Amino acid sequence: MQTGPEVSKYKDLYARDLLAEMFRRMTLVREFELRAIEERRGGLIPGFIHSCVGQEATAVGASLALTDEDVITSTHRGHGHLIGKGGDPKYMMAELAARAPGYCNGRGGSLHIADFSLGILGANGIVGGGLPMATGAALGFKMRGEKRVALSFFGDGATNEGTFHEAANQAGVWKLPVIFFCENNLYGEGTHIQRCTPIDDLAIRAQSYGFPGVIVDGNDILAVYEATKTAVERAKAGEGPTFIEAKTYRHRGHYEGDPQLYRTQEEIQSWMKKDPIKRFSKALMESGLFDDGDLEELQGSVIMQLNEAVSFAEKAEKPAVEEALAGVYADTHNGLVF
Amino acid sequence: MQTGPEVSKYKDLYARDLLAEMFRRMTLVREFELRAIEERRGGLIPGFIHSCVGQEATAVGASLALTDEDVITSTHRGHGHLIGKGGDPKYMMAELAARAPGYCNGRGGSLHIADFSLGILGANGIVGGGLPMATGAALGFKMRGEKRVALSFFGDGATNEGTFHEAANQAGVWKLPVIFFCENNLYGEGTHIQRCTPIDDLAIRAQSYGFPGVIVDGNDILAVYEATKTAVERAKAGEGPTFIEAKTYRHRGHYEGDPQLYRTQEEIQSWMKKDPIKRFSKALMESGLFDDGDLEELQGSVIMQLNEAVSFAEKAEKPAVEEALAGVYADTHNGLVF
Amino acid sequence: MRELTYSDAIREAMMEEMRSNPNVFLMGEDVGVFNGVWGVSHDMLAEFGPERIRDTAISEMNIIGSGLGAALVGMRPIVEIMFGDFLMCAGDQIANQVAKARFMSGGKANVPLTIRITSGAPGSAAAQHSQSPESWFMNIPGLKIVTPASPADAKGLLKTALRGEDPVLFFEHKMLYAETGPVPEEADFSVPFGQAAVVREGKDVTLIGVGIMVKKSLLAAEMLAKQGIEAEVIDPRTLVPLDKDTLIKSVAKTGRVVISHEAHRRSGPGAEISAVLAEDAIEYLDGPIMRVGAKNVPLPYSPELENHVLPNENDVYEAALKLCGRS
Amino acid sequence: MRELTYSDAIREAMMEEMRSNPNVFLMGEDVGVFNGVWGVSHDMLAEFGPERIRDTAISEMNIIGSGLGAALVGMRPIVEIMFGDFLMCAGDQIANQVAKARFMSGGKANVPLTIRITSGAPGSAAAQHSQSPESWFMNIPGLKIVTPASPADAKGLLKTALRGEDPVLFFEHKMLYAETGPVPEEADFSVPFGQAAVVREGKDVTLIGVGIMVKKSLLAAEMLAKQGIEAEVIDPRTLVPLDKDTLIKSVAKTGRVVISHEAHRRSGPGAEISAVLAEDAIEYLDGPIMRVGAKNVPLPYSPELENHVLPNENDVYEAALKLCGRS
Ligand SMILES: Cc1ncc(C[n+]2csc(CCOP(=O)(O)OP(=O)(O)O)c2C)c(N)n1
Ligand SMILES: Cc1ncc(C[n+]2csc(CCOP(=O)(O)OP(=O)(O)O)c2C)c(N)n1
Ligand SMILES: [Mg+2]
Ligand SMILES: [Mg+2]
Repeated sequence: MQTGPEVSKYKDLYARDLLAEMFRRMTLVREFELRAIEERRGGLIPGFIHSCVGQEATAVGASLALTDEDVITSTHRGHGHLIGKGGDPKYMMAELAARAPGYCNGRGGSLHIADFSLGILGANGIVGGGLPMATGAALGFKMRGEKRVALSFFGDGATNEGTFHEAANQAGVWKLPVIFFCENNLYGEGTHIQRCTPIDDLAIRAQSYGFPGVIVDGNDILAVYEATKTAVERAKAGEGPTFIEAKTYRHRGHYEGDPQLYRTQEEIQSWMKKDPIKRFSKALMESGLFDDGDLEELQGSVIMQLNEAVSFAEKAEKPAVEEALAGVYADTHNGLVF
Repeated sequence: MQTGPEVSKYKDLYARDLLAEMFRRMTLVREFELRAIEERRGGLIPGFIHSCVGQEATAVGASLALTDEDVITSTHRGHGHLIGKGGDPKYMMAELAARAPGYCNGRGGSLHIADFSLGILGANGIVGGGLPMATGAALGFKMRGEKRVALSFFGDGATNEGTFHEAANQAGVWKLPVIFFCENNLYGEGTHIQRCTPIDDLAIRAQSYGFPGVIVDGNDILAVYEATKTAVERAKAGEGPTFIEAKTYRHRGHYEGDPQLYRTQEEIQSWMKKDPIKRFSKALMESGLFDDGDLEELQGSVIMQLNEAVSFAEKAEKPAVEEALAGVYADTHNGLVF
Repeated sequence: MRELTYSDAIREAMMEEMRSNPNVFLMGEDVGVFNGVWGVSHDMLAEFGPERIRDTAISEMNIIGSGLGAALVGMRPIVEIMFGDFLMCAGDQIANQVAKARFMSGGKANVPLTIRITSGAPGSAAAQHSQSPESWFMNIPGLKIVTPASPADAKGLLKTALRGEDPVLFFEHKMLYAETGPVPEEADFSVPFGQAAVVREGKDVTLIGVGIMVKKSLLAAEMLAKQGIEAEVIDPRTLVPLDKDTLIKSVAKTGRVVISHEAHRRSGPGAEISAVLAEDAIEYLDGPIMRVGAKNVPLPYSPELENHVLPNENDVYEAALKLCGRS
Repeated sequence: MRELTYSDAIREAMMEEMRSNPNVFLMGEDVGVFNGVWGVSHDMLAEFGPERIRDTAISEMNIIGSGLGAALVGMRPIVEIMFGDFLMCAGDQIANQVAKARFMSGGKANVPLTIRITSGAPGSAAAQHSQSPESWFMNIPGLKIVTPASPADAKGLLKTALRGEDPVLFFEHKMLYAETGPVPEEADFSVPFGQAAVVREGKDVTLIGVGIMVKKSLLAAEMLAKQGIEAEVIDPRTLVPLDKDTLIKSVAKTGRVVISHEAHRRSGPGAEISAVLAEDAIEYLDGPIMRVGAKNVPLPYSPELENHVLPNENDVYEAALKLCGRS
């Protein structure tokens, strides 16, 4: 399992801004989730929430290794990916609140947020559904000779869907600039990976497709970042895909309301101790680059941003009912398609 | 790549009858194909033929390692599997000729022949379509505590279908008594394996599913037989699936009429030299167990059997037109389902 | 009669069959430890153990396809697809393997496979978790398609499915799971396929409802009654086989018909029902055959938009009113 | 006008668009080296090379899904599904990803993806290689569904598909590939979606044919003419969008209608067309809305059984004769 560089090396390896941004985005993801859960209880948000609390390092570490030109496909547990890739919490919160200025005009909700201008091709309600899409985007980049990559996020559970296999195989054949980023959080809904997957490390599946599979500590943002960077370089050099398995854990239920009959409090607690944000802040402080105050300030800015996001969402208009019919097609042939 | 035992060991290892039966069935498969092709040209057979000429050792070697209680799922290139598993050429020929006493009463044709009494769960027109079926049959055996295995035949091309992945994974998790038998004949229709699969040996795919993958010389019937026997024992001992990759070649086009633009005469010729039947007869004779006359006699009996099969098919009645509606359901609820 | 929820009625049917026949088992995503995402199979794992209540990998093709394989060797699997929306993940296994196995083999394959599927919009679940896929496979011969609308029918129809020898797509509407109703206790209680239920008699207009729209058609009937219009409400119960006779008889009496379902209007189950009536009952009709269904738009997340897209009792009421020349 | 086969008309449309727009490319199983199993893309590899004529692995989900991904980043993919029967191998990608991408994203996703699919029974190809899947996805909003019946329409409709921004299921009937007919040569020739063609005028009965049944309806019309019955033959050309007006106008004139398609009768495209007419044109009808389609049985291998199951011009003729009170 790959881990990030020693604390002492931070200074030499990373610009302070990048480290700050890593911390800020992880915190933003965490606080976004907690706030969304609160607002769901409060009634602002009508739909499901699959929170990624505990998995901030994978979402942010992988996304920050990409440029604005690169694209991602995301999942049902996508808020972290979207924020990682630069998504604006304001439009996300408005979308969760089903408001007109939300990312999808209130039509998609949490499961379907997309922002093509940021290279976010979409969250997805279908497990494994976004994998072929990422392969296709990478194909487009390759055909046009653009130095861009597509990164597909998906879970351990998704690696058992046929789409994973078909997408990985074709990407391997065509050496497409795509990164298969698996967030292995040990569970697919209530099913532990050992009850549905007969191997210990998913990364070995890459061997079936002729490209490297690497394992990283998914709670170590620098390890995630480094592994993704390497994969991006490989992809942009025309060497093809990489499979990254990031071992992590979700602190909360599969969705809000999940009684979690399938795991123990001990297990949860043991992973809470490996909290990626606490771990990173500790390391940042040990490095001497940041002190308590610096991190508190970043945290404060995040809370402010979320307060604004929530009040934006609250005040935003609901979509007009007549609009429900809009946006199904580019061209409705004078309404004939309805 | 595993190969069969040395010629000199035949005597000790195998009953003469078994060797004779191997030769007889391979010859029956070969002659069945050639005869079917002829009868198709002659107009007796209305549908497509995907012949398995050149692949007799895989079909027969694997099937003979099974008992009558074991089951197989087959493919579009299934005649060899069916004959291997004990299918009667008479009913097969009648089916190809679309006659009432054919295996499927003329409803299925080459792509859909099944005989549940022999454990033949069916040929299949869908590439990769039979893999989950085999997994399910194995599940049934396991649940009932029966010492039976399911063997699924499929091609190299089929390993790129999602069904392969999903079936293999679940079979691995549940340690099902199933054998994934891949006939790697280098091509899926007109596409060479190197143009659609980024690895040299498909057997390594088994690693993704936690069970062994073995490679055998698919033109060596004893190697195929041995590998399958081992897999059967493993399965019956409750140790789970085995993936067998048998490297072989089809001598003729993907289907009859295929102009074969995708490969060279040289390549075909080089494989013709490795003809599994010629190779086996040579070895049989070298072993001293069989002489020319023995093999000719077996060959003769095969030809007779096929003559009978063809004349049975020719004379057989066509299915009555009213029957077309029968057999869709067990229970038609007084015809309401139509 | 004792009352059960729709959900528990389904569970009871499964448990009874599992108790009486060791070859019956349940398999699907999170049906065991998790109790089923909709809770339908709660605590079944405790009684039957992990051999017979099988949590699978997230692999819909294999779930359906191995259900078929098990059926072919004599088991009687119940497999669950957690959301009907995911049905097409296994589309080919259903359409080309399960549906056709018997016919292609010359009638020899037995396929006692019941595929339990949730359908319908549970509210703000958006476009990939809200669909009503009842008609997606109606064009494929070889399947039976069942849409229970009450707890009693849920139990009785499932019993028929589990005792039969043919593959059944059994659609359970998510918003009916909590509905209660009387369910007969007799062990041999079952509801035959191909028998529509006349759930309310009337002479002025026929309201044919599929699944949850039976309930909404009943509500519409009450509203119509206040306008002096006596609506007959009919639940086909099974779309394949379809009990044409009962439908035609009703239309012959009323001369007016509104067909409703939660599936999208275009090519939903109502298209077929309408076509059947237009073919066999047109002479009795005093007006157009009206269809009420979700608008032809993916289900939106926003509750307001979703409400606008989904059909409800008002839509049925208004269509009927119009038919009766009252709007 | 020069004549082309249906197959070459399709090829010409692809080649013209590929020449004029570098983002258009073709991808599918054996479309390149093999020339396409139906020969439609013959020698396109030579002109465009393997980057733009892409032989894929046998992976239908990835073919469709990566077509979508490529479209989302600005390409204009044409993907081929060799046999329509295999469409449901990629069912979920079509129904849940391709169809809904635009709507779910609030209208932002552009999905210029054309899915070319062969349909129909080529003769003794049996149950998994003979289906007509035109209606399988009609219930899914977000797709356009096109069924060309002539070489000119094949070219013109494909051009519209390739120049549009929405996903299209483009159904090519295998038994039409060799048909020849005049095809305009102008570079900008195209046929709009949502405009049915009146391929023969008549006043006594309307024959609506889908795909190959247009040809068979024309044959039926000739047979009817000999009986003094003037049939109007209409080809909807696109099932989604459906040109209701032209259909209704014709029915208003003739008062009689026979809808035919090669798909199975139950829930085939005719169910929707019939339901539309029963809703909007019932007042004009002098008799039942007749549907002609394949019997509700998987396609059999035996030529005799297959003939019995498939619909033909006689079935249309007889239905029309009956409608006209002549049988
Ligand atoms: C095709 C499909 N099958 C099943 C589901 C239901 N489902 C939603 S999330 C989930 C678990 C996914 O597990 P994993 O891929 O590990 O992601 P995680 O939830 O752990 O992030 C399941 C089964 C679905 N949405 N789509
Ligand atoms: C799902 C599906 N996709 C495509 C096809 C068309 N097809 C029939 S056989 C074949 C090639 C299969 O290759 P392989 O699995 O290697 O078997 P082989 O023909 O070499 O025995 C293809 C693509 C099909 N029948 N089913
Ligand atoms: Mg997981
Ligand atoms: Mg092959």
